[in-house]
Amino acid sequence: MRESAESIASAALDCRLRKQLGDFSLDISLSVPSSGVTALFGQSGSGKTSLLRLIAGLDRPDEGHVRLGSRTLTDRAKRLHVPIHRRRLGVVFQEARLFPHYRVRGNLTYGMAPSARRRFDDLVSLLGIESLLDRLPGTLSGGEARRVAIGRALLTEPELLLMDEPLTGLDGDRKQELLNYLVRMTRDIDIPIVYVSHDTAEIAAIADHLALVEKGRLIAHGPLDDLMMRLDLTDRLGGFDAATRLLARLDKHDDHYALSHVVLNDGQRLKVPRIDRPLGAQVRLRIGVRDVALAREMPSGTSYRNGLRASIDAIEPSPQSPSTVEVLLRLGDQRLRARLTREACDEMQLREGQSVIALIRSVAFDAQSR
Amino acid sequence: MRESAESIASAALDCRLRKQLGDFSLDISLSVPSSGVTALFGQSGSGKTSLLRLIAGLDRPDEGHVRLGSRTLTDRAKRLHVPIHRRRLGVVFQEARLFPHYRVRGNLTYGMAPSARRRFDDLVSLLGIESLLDRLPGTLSGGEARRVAIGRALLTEPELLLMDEPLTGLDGDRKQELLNYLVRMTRDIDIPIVYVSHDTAEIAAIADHLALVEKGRLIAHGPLDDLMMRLDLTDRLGGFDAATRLLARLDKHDDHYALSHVVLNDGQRLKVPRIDRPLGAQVRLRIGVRDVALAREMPSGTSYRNGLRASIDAIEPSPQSPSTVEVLLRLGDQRLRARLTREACDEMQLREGQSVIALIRSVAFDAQSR
Amino acid sequence: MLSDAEWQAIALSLKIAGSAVGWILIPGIAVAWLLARHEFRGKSLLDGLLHLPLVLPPVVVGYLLLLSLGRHGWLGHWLYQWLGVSLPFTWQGAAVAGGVMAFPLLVRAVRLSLEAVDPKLEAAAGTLGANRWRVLFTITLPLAVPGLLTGAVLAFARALSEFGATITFASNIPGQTRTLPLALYTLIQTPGKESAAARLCVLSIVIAMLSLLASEWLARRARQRLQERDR
Amino acid sequence: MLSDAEWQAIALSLKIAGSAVGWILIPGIAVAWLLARHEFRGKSLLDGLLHLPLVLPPVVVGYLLLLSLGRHGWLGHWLYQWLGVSLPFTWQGAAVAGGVMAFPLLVRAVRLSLEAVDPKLEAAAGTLGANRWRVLFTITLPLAVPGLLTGAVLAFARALSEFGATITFASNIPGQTRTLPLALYTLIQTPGKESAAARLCVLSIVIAMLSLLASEWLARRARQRLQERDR
Amino acid sequence: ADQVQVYAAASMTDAMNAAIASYEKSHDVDIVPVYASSSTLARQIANGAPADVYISANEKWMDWLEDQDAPVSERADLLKNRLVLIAPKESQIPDFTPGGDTKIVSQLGDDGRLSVGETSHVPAGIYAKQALESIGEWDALQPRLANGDNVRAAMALVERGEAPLGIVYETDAMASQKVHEVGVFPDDSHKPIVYPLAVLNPDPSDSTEAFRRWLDGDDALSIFSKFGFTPVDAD
Ligand SMILES: Nc1ncnc2c1ncn2[C@@H]1O[C@H](COP(=O)(O)OP(=O)(O)OP(=O)(O)O)[C@@H](O)[C@H]1O
Ligand SMILES: Nc1ncnc2c1ncn2[C@@H]1O[C@H](COP(=O)(O)OP(=O)(O)OP(=O)(O)O)[C@@H](O)[C@H]1O
Ligand SMILES: [Mg+2]
Ligand SMILES: [Mg+2]
Repeated sequence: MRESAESIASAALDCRLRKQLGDFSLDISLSVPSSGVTALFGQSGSGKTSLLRLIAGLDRPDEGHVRLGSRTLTDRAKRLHVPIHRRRLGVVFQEARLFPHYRVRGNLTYGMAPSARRRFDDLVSLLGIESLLDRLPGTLSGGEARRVAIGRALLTEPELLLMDEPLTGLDGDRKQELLNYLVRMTRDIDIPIVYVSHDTAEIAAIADHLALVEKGRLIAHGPLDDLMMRLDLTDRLGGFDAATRLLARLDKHDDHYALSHVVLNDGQRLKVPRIDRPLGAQVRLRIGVRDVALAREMPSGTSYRNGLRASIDAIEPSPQSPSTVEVLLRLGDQRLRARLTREACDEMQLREGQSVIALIRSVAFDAQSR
Repeated sequence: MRESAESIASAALDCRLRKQLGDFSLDISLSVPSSGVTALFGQSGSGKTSLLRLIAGLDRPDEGHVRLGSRTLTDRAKRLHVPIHRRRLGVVFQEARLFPHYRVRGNLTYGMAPSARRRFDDLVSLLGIESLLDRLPGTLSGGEARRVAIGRALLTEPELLLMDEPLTGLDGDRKQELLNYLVRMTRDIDIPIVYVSHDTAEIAAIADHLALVEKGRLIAHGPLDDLMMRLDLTDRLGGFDAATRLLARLDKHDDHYALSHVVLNDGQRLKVPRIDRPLGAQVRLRIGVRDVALAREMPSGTSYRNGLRASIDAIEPSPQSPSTVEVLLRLGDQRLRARLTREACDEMQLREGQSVIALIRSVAFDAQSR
Repeated sequence: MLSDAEWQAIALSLKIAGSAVGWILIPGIAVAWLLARHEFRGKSLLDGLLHLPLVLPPVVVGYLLLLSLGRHGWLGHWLYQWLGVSLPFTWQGAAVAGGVMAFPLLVRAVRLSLEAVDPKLEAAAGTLGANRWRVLFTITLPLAVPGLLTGAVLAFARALSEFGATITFASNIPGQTRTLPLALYTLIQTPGKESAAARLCVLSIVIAMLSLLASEWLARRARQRLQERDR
Repeated sequence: MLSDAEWQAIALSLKIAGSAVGWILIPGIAVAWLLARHEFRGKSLLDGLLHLPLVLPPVVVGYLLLLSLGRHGWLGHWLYQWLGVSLPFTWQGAAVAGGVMAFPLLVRAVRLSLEAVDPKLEAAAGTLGANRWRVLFTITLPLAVPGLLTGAVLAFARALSEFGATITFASNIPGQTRTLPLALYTLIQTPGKESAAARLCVLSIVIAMLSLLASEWLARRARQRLQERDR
Repeated sequence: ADQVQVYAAASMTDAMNAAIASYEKSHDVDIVPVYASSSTLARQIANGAPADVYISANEKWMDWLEDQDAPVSERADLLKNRLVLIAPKESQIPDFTPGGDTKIVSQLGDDGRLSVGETSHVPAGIYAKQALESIGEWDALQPRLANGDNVRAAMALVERGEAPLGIVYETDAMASQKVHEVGVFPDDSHKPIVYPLAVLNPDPSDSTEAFRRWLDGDDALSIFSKFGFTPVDAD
């Protein structure tokens, strides 16, 4: 099984790229580990698509290089530019870009690797496009077209997947299933994915790494969990929905209540909605900063199932909202973030170093945990 | 000021439409009140876009009619079909559809009503496209193009706005601003909006009414708050992120802590992050079902600022997840939904009719409240 | 460098080819639009009729023109009686002949481009309140510029080189209807005038090249404006 | 109903026009693709050269063909010496003449359509591992079908009506190179043969109409496949 | 100055231009020559072309014009021409007189063609057919003909060496540097090659009358002779 963020393999994709596009200048160096999902996150117009295009070879940089594993794909200095079709990349464009003259099946098989043939049926049913196979793209709905585009890219068995907001326009369930599929895929086939999204929930669900882009520059880059703890980035990381993740081990299944018990590495336990993984499996739990309440001691007679003893590492005003503070908690060697109103913080007289109970409702855990 | 869902004005848009598209058949009757946002929600391929197209006059129905106020736009029986350009509708398509040969400014002014001219600058800066005005659409980023498309439709001063997933591909902040703008606009100009979205948060933030579409049929339709209380729809309404809304009156601003105090109509009080509205204003607070914890009595020494006394109307198993139950609460004449684990519910021995405290964290309130 | 007669032939050719393109431009675009965007009865027939000048030998077309537009022709008779216009044997007649021969080329190219214009954009313009004329003039035609240019340059070249129909309908009258190709013909008919013929030949080529370059330049500009990010 | 000579002329015309389109189709598409999708030195020159047959009077083109492809021409000499091929006075020669005259029309139409193919789709095909040839044959050309059809039908019509270059280069030999237009021309030059000429005229028109209808039908089918939701 | 429009057969282009240049030097008049094939000119005149004078390359089209009730007046035969057999300049074919012992077909080689004007309507072709018939070579040569659109086209094939032999007017043969005359067809092997002239303006101007008269005169005829024409009344 694949290990978590800690065990970052050597960089699979390594690029340093400079390009001037009109008034916009892109200047980014990025290394992406050889497996797992790297999310590109940034405002509209910050240069995410431009970066993907340079990596894919759809544009030539003014300067810089792109390397994938041991292959050099682009090197301006050496005047090297491997043509797109020999880069073995899968690209999901921001728009669907289906071939209008091929049926859906033809679109899917256009670049299909022979080895992917056995996955075809599964993928098609996962995407929910079985009944569309003989349709021409002109009549597909927006979301249907997107799904075909995703399937088309996945079936090429690429060495790197570049996905530009692939799941926009899909409904919640389908999105969830596809996210799970992608995660499973990165785990099974071990290819890196560079994933552009504006949706922090989506990113939290899928990404191991995060690259934060602003105005054509990389302003932060690293394991998602680390960046999620950085208050200075709260604003940029979607503020309201910020979340942190805890690593835990599956300890017990409670079939009666359909819950699973997990153990953090400091020994504390949590109850979460049932996770269908074998006992002993490592899981990552996404916990929204808003979903963590603090108490001096475990209250009784409430619906709270989970209280974690933690110590306060830091208390900082939210850069985003004058009414709240962000509290950084430490549980063993893991960290957790909570958001309180300033008033509550004052009334509870919270101080750095204090020990508190972090209250987390069982229902607050996304099923997205893995 | 506009009243809430209760005071539905006479139907502004009234349509009954039947259309066969290949194997897909659409058969929907829909009435949309004369102001406020009606969200169209449904899986990918359920027929949302097809419905909008029929309303806009881009397709002709096999049968049925479309009426807008006193104007009949389509009537199959009378062989009436007002051409698109005379319908006075604003349409934001699922794709941007900018005119590639006009600059951004030209796209924006193409259909601009003279009366909208004074709004031009404001809208442009709200959309963050000031610096793009002289660019040709070919070079815009995905999100930039979307924003121009939204601006273009808004500037026509239509009598009905049809928006097909307008905010996909936009980052959180921008999305938020635009949502606020749309809400303000419906309040100020009183035009109805039909709004397609897959994002429940977006819908909760903007919609007054909800129309649930499935396989070409309308399976539920009504004020958003009512539908949000219906457990049978939980699954379809995005499950995990379901939310209900409370109506309250702004009572006090706490400048020190940047909080606002609001009063529910049963007299109970809540503290929420500051809302920039005059005292006495009606506000609607969106509360995620996951954000409501229950307690027998108000716990002390916690970060909870808000405890509302409520009585349990009903407890039902979640259709969606075996580990949780949904608890319907009553506060005066309002209703609130909470989600608990089944285990917590059993341990607390909750019963219908019981009185409990609903714990709601101040930080859980979306700034989207109005 | 050039003789008076040559200059005259050049000026005349330009005038005639220019007028030819001029008078067919609007009807050509209109017909192309009709064919590209509408279904109606007799569409195939209209389409077929349009192509006649392309299919028939030019001399036959010229003869048919003479029969219909000549002073004794049914249409020419009418034109002469009511408007005092007589086309045969005049430069206007040559322009008519050139235009008729060039018409199918213009229509075809414009139609091809019109059909390539994305109807989604036209629909979008409709939702913005543009009626079909505004859509035509602000969306469809501007986006069909490459086809308009191609059509115009093909038509101009065809009119410039028009010979058979012109000599039959408008005759070969110096200063009136003796265009470059007719002058060239006259020379070529005469043994021993090869070098003079070659001069005219080169002249024709130069003029055509210039008009071609101009159209390419315009087309390139038009295309560059529409450039998207994938080239 | 039709005389033997007429049948012969029809069959010959079809054979010659068909061959003419046949031999220029591939080069025409290749050149159109070069012009539409590549930048290279001498592009304008190539573009200009291509248009010569359109710009020059056909008789001149025929004469130039004679100079180059005749048995004593620089190319014709070589052809004859090495391949034993002699083009003048043969139907093959007529097909060459027809093809040369039709070439610019084919190229122009195809190019116009190729330029309208969305390069984004080509890029997408590239990311799916298709090399430029696969892209060309699976994406670009299929999407340019309307232009290919238009180009082919224009070329066919032009070759079918070709007269000046054919008679100059391939002469007017019954059963060999006397195509419909040549036969028609012969009749029209003879006093009193107007009705026979009219018959041939109608025949030409019928053939052209049929080829046109066929191409329209094919184009319509191609377009219907691509139909999006906005018409 | 007055204008006189002269519609003349294309084969007269050179000679006519020279004649006009000479005439205009001594007369204040603008002679406008219009050249095309005789048939084209005849049709145009029948359809109201503003021709003052028409010179046809054969009698048929003049006859036809009269049949069309065109105002043909003062018709007269102006010039004569002769029919010659030509070969490329560098040709090895020896001179011979057609109709003699040497057969034309024997000089064509295995696959050579005899280049002529289209024998059904191009005047030179019609005369060539008559001549070949009268010397008894028509049947042998008919499948070996290359029919040109006009005399010039027929000659071009010979000039370029595509055809080893061709039949053209003497005037054409004289004008070209690239062919040589192999032999002249006997005058009696074909109808006389005459260029009839007529005034077509029912109300001819003085200038027209004057020019028409001049054309008949010695000055004009001497110019035409230089180009290989023979005056009709020369013999
Ligand atoms: N050819 C060009 N000329 C000028 N500006 C350009 C050009 N191409 C791109 N840009 C600008 O570069 C910026 C980055 O574009 P890019 O498409 O990479 O953004 P993005 O991060 O993908 O945004 P989005 O989330 O909206 O898709 C945009 O502001 C865009 O307008
Ligand atoms: N011409 C057609 N022929 C066959 N099926 C069609 C046609 N047009 C639309 N459909 C089908 O009708 C269904 C509804 O399409 P529609 O675009 O309205 O979906 P939607 O609700 O907007 O979905 P999305 O959220 O993915 O945009 C889709 O399944 C689509 O494939
Ligand atoms: Mg982008
Ligand atoms: Mg849709």
